[in-house]
Amino acid sequence: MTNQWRDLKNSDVVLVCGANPSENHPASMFHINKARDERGAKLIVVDPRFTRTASTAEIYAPLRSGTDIAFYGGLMNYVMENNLYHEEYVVNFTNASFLIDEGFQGPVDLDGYYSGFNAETQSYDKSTWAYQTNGDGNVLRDETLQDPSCVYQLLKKHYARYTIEMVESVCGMPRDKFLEVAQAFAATGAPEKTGTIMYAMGGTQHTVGTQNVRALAMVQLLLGNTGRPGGGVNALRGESNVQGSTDMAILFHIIPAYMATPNAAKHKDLAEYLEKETPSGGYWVNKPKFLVSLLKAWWGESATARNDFAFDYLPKISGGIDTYAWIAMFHAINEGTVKGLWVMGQNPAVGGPNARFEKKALEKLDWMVVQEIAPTATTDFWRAPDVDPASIQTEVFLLPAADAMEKEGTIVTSGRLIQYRPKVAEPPGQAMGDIEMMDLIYRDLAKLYEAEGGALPEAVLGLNWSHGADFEKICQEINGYWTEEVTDDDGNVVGTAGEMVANFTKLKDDGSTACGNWIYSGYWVPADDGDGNMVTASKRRGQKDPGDLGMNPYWGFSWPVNRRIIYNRCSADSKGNPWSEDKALIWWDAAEEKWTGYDVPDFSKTKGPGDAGFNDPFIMLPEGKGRIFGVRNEGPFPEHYEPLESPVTNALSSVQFNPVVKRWDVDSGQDVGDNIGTSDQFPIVCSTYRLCEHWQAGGMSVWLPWLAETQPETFVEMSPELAQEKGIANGERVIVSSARGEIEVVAMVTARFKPFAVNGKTVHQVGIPWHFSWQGLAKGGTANFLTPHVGDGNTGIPEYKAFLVDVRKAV
Amino acid sequence: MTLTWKWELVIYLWIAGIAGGAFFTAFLIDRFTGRKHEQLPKIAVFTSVPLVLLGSLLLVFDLGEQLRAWHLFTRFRVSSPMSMGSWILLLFALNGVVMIALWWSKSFEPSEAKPTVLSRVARVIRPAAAVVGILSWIEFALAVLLIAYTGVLLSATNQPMWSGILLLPALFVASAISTGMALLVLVLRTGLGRLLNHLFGGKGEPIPSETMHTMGIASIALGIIEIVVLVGYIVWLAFFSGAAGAAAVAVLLTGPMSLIFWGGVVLVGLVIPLVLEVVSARGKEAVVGSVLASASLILLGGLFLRAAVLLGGQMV
Amino acid sequence: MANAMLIDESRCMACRGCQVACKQWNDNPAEETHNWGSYENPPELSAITWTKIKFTEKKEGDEVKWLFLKQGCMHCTEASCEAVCPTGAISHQGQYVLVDQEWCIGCGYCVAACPFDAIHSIFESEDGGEQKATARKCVFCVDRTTNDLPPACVKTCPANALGWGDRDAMLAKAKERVGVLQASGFPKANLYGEHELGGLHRLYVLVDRPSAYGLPDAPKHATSTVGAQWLSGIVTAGVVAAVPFWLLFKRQRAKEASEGGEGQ
Amino acid sequence: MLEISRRQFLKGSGVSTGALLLPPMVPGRQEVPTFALHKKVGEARTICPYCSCGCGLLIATDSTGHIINSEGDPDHPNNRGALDPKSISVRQLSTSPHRLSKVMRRAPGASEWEEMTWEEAIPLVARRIKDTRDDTFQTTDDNGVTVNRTNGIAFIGGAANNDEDCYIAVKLARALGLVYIEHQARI
Repeated sequence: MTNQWRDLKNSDVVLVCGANPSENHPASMFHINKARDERGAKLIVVDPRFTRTASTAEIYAPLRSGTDIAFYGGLMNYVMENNLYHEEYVVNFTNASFLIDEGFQGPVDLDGYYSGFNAETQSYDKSTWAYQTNGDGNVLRDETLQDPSCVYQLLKKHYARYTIEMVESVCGMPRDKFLEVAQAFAATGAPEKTGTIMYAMGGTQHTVGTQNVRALAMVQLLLGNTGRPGGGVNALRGESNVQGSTDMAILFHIIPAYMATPNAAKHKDLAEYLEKETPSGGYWVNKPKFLVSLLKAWWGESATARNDFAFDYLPKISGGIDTYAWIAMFHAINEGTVKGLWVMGQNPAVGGPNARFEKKALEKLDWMVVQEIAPTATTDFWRAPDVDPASIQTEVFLLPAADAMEKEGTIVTSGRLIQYRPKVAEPPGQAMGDIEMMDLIYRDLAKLYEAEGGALPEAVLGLNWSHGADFEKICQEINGYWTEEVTDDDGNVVGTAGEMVANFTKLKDDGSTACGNWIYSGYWVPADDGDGNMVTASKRRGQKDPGDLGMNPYWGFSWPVNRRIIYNRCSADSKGNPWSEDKALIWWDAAEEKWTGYDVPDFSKTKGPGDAGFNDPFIMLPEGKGRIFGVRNEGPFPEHYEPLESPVTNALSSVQFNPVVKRWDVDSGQDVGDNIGTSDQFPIVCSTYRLCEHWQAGGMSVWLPWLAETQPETFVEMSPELAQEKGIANGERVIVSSARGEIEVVAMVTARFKPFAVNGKTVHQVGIPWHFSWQGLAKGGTANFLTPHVGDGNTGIPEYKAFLVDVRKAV
Repeated sequence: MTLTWKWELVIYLWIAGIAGGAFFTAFLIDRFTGRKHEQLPKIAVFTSVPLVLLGSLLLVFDLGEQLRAWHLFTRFRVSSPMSMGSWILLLFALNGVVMIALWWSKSFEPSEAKPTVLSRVARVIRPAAAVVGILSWIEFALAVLLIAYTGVLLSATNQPMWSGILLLPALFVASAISTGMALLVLVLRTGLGRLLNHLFGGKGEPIPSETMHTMGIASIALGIIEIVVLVGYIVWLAFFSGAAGAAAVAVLLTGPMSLIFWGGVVLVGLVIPLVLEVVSARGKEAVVGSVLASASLILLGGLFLRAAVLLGGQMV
Repeated sequence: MANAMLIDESRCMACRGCQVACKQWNDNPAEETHNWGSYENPPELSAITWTKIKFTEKKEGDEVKWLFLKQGCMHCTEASCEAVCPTGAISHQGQYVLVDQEWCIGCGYCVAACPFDAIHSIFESEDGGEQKATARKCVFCVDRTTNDLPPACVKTCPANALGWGDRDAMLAKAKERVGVLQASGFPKANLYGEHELGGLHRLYVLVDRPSAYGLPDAPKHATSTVGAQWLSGIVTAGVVAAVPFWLLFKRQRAKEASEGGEGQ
Repeated sequence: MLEISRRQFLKGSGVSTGALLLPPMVPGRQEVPTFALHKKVGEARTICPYCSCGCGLLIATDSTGHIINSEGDPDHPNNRGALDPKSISVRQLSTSPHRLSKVMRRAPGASEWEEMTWEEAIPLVARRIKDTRDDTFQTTDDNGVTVNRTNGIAFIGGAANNDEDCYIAVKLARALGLVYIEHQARI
């Protein structure tokens, strides 16, 4: 989320598309309802099914799964056709005025492709997707937005095809519904209005997931909604700390705080890494400080300038998502490359795509270590109902873990708000915190390497493990500290060895600072709680809310540097004044000659009107402008492609699905394999989703009687029309099948599902919650037995939200 | 759905009705025939009091807190048919016991030589036997209240099949009298009546066959009355009680209770006995087997009626 | 001053936080359920489920409406359960209708009498069977609310659909909300509970007719016709039943008399 | 064994069937007597472990540290005391009899778990990690670039873990040379 949950109350229009806040983020409705009560805000829900969120919405518009880009494209087209965009914002704060390379061509010219496509590698040469620059390297601009090469004109041309009729026929969204939505949301283009877009996995879990999000972010730039109270691009993060776990980089491609994992092809040493990864402009110019501080934190004394601060101890990757990301990783497990799997609170046998495949891959492991709080289909995969334990040679260690109440830690909300959790209850039996058990494992490993040597023992033995399982010390390391006494140019001591740094602006690239995660820097140092008490920043409980905008700056700590709304320079106009009084967040105080207001400016505090870059609010980007034209693997503007499995052909071009996605075909044609279905066999679109009453792959909910009582088992929701076609009655048991497998579930026949009229064809859609397995008090067929092994073209996120199935009555 | 009231209550309502109905019938026959059947009320009391006690036991058994049953008799709550019913039940049984005691004392012939405890008791209470006539009027009133209560209990609720339908108490009363008389017929026809008669110093003289014949005719009349009330009740439910009433009718006629209703209430409880009785009444001498069969079936039918209405009413 | 609960069903999103919060505070165990083709579960209120959301789907032309009703004891001013309770264990304590758990005998009469199916006395035992116990229902978290804490369900509502406070204030708020709804596309919006059964202490803001939600449009007091019911029973006994007896046995007596006369 | 009996189901509730029992009352009272709270509301404050709204929780525990009450923190600006059904159920999350409470190992081919102590399990785990790491460690790639990695071990982490758990996990995994590191954010 660019904004905060509480900021939803400042919104004039809340567009929920690809999310279901009433069910999956219920507390957000508290703030949305506040906006509705206090500002007369409208709630719009765009979703394939009529959800509990839709039930209270002012407008509900149905949309066929996998057609978000067609919808957003239509919305942008509507906004531009009717000149409803926020002109001052678009001209000044986005790259709409930038001129693009003359060689650039798009789907309009190339029938669905952008210039530079290489059919053999299924990838693009992106050299024409670039800004035009003059001799000095400065980007050429046309602030009148009239130049045919400028981003705005290219955008207009690109989305001119996304007419209302096209939206209606591709998305299956009735014309009047689309217009209702478009009118309501486009109204936020008025300078004094803001609208927010809330999305979640409904947006991202597609082969075009990244471009779905790009599309809605572009809408927000066009309407001038980003960086402002009540606006923003708001990803409703799926788990209590998926923001934090991502910040901490439990992902192959990054190391903590969003720095790229060293890649053998690009970064043979530290110098090359820093050269290639440090941009010429924007805040990332400080990357060397962040990386060196991270290396210092990890390898301490062993990390010196002489050994590149132990840069070589960091493993390097040789490839991208098609080599390492989730789906690829399970292929590596399946083929035996990965022999040991270490699992911390994960349940791939329920949560992974094509879960039968992933479950079967687990059988190939030599060993598996699982840190878990309750039995799951993964911990006990070797005795699932359909397998013979004797045939599985995997050795499994099950380490009982303390749950969230039973250990100390911090977690991060979707709004980047870091909050401290004390230990408030005792763990059961032998269970202990994950830190404690990993500490035990490390100590034993160190003992073994000390005694026996082995592969690169220095990386293990040299690891700075002085914190052990001491929570306080770990937090200090993440926050960052001085490794030695440092003085400034005047000889004043700015930091002493071991003292925590105040924030990341203090970090150095010479080894004098260590910091485990630069964006968290400041989270563990004492800070004012608004009442004059100095309290560890993440533990603060100050109630004051200057400006009454829900920023609550004295509550917890929001990374970076306690900033509540990022890109908040956009909350003031091109002169530095608030767009409107009631949404004044930060502004240029001419008298004081600095930025001031109710939030920490996401901007150089003293950069005033007339200074270069005064209207460059997006400080993490070298050009400082919001990217309406933004390069991704499929192209700079999102283009509609059908899901990999779709019942219809692409109405916009002859390119059926995202041309850059990798298609896996291991064991295809076999019972368990990378099978892809066709609409003649599997004519029905299916989505998986979550219920308010359960959680993710179930480990934290299916064993809880109160929750099992409310939602006891898996079901499939379908329209009465489909049920009639298939002779299915409500409450009956049915079989849902896909090319990957089939599951038996309860049929829920409901008018909340309606067949879509797509291009004159009737397309049925069904939906299945995915929490369940054979484990738990609440149980049932595992929806992910049906989902395909295919991921987004940029991130590899599986296409859980649009795939093909068939439904029949169980006998 | 969860049934709060199950078979205990079904049987309880059934036998409470029988008990009240039996005394009601016996008392009226005696009175209407100019006290020519004094043994009938005695037989009725003797059979109904144990029934009522058995019913009370079932009622207590059905309570969530059985040991607190005495709480019922610490309050007299006119608004609560169950409170009223508890009192009626208690008084009916007590009064019945007193009546039995007095009748017994009257007929007790103590051995002059050896006064026993029993004979002393008999001698002490015998003077009070004069009021037994008044007590039987009271017992009659209690019997009327008792059989009405079984219906009122259900209708003072909010279950669509029961609530506020004036014909439900009527139906239960009709059925109670019908089953009560059926029990009497059974008792009389099986010789049990004579046995009971002996207990009170009677000679075991049989009930005149004319009376038995008239009782057969009365039973036909009661059967017809019950059918009329039942039809009225169903019509009332179906057409004048909204959607919930219609749903209740569906439960009875086509739903989970349909077998009990059509098979048990209508066929077993009403149609077959009526046919048997009509056939039997045409002959000069009643066919004993046929009379016994129809009486038994009427009794069973009463049980089915309670079951259909009590259980079905909780299914709407 | 009587308090009441305000339930704005136009805001309820059926997350069922209230349903579980009630169990949590009151230490009520879960029921074993199965999916019966609905999100709704347990299917009905029970002795261990004191509040729950009832889900109703309704088609209006091309649009579908999903109506949610937070069910539970209404704490009626004219409480049927209280009236029919044979032992007086159910009583008003101010606006609260409470069951004295030490005095209740578990007869189940209140269960049948409640117009809202809000009170129950059957428990599932550990082996899956059923057992009867004292009657239980929503108590408006009386231990919380008499200690200045809101009821558990009200406190937990993330949609802000629930309120607790002075009944007059809640009524005023409800009426204002109904006005807003009527003016914004919900012509059928109405307030339920102001006058029903002498005034309920659960007040509902509904966007459709009460019966569309599964509420009785005109809830009825269980004993409102009890006098007539008694009369019906007695009259039936007296007139309908006794008349044939009188006719038949009078005739028999007369016949006997005449036959006797002839015979002598 | 895998079927859940009714008994287990109720037991999992972590509460007795004895619901709030009210003391004897005088019927028909106009004034409401004050009833004693039947349990502590709770003073311990924490954050909900389910969705990413970061709502505040109030937790009360008994003398053994087991949760007896869980409800919303009224002072928390994100939820002001409100909670959804999952958040309220953290009590059962913590006290569930189905929680894993023993260290266990499943031997290859075995059909049951065997219980063990931490002291027994950790050396075995460390041994497997070390052996696999050492066996599969790559110092350089085909081009002679130092890569110092192992493809033999994969780590998948949870998104419900604390920041510090995740940090320690990543630090340890990277130090061991792991490149297959993924978690919920990817799926």
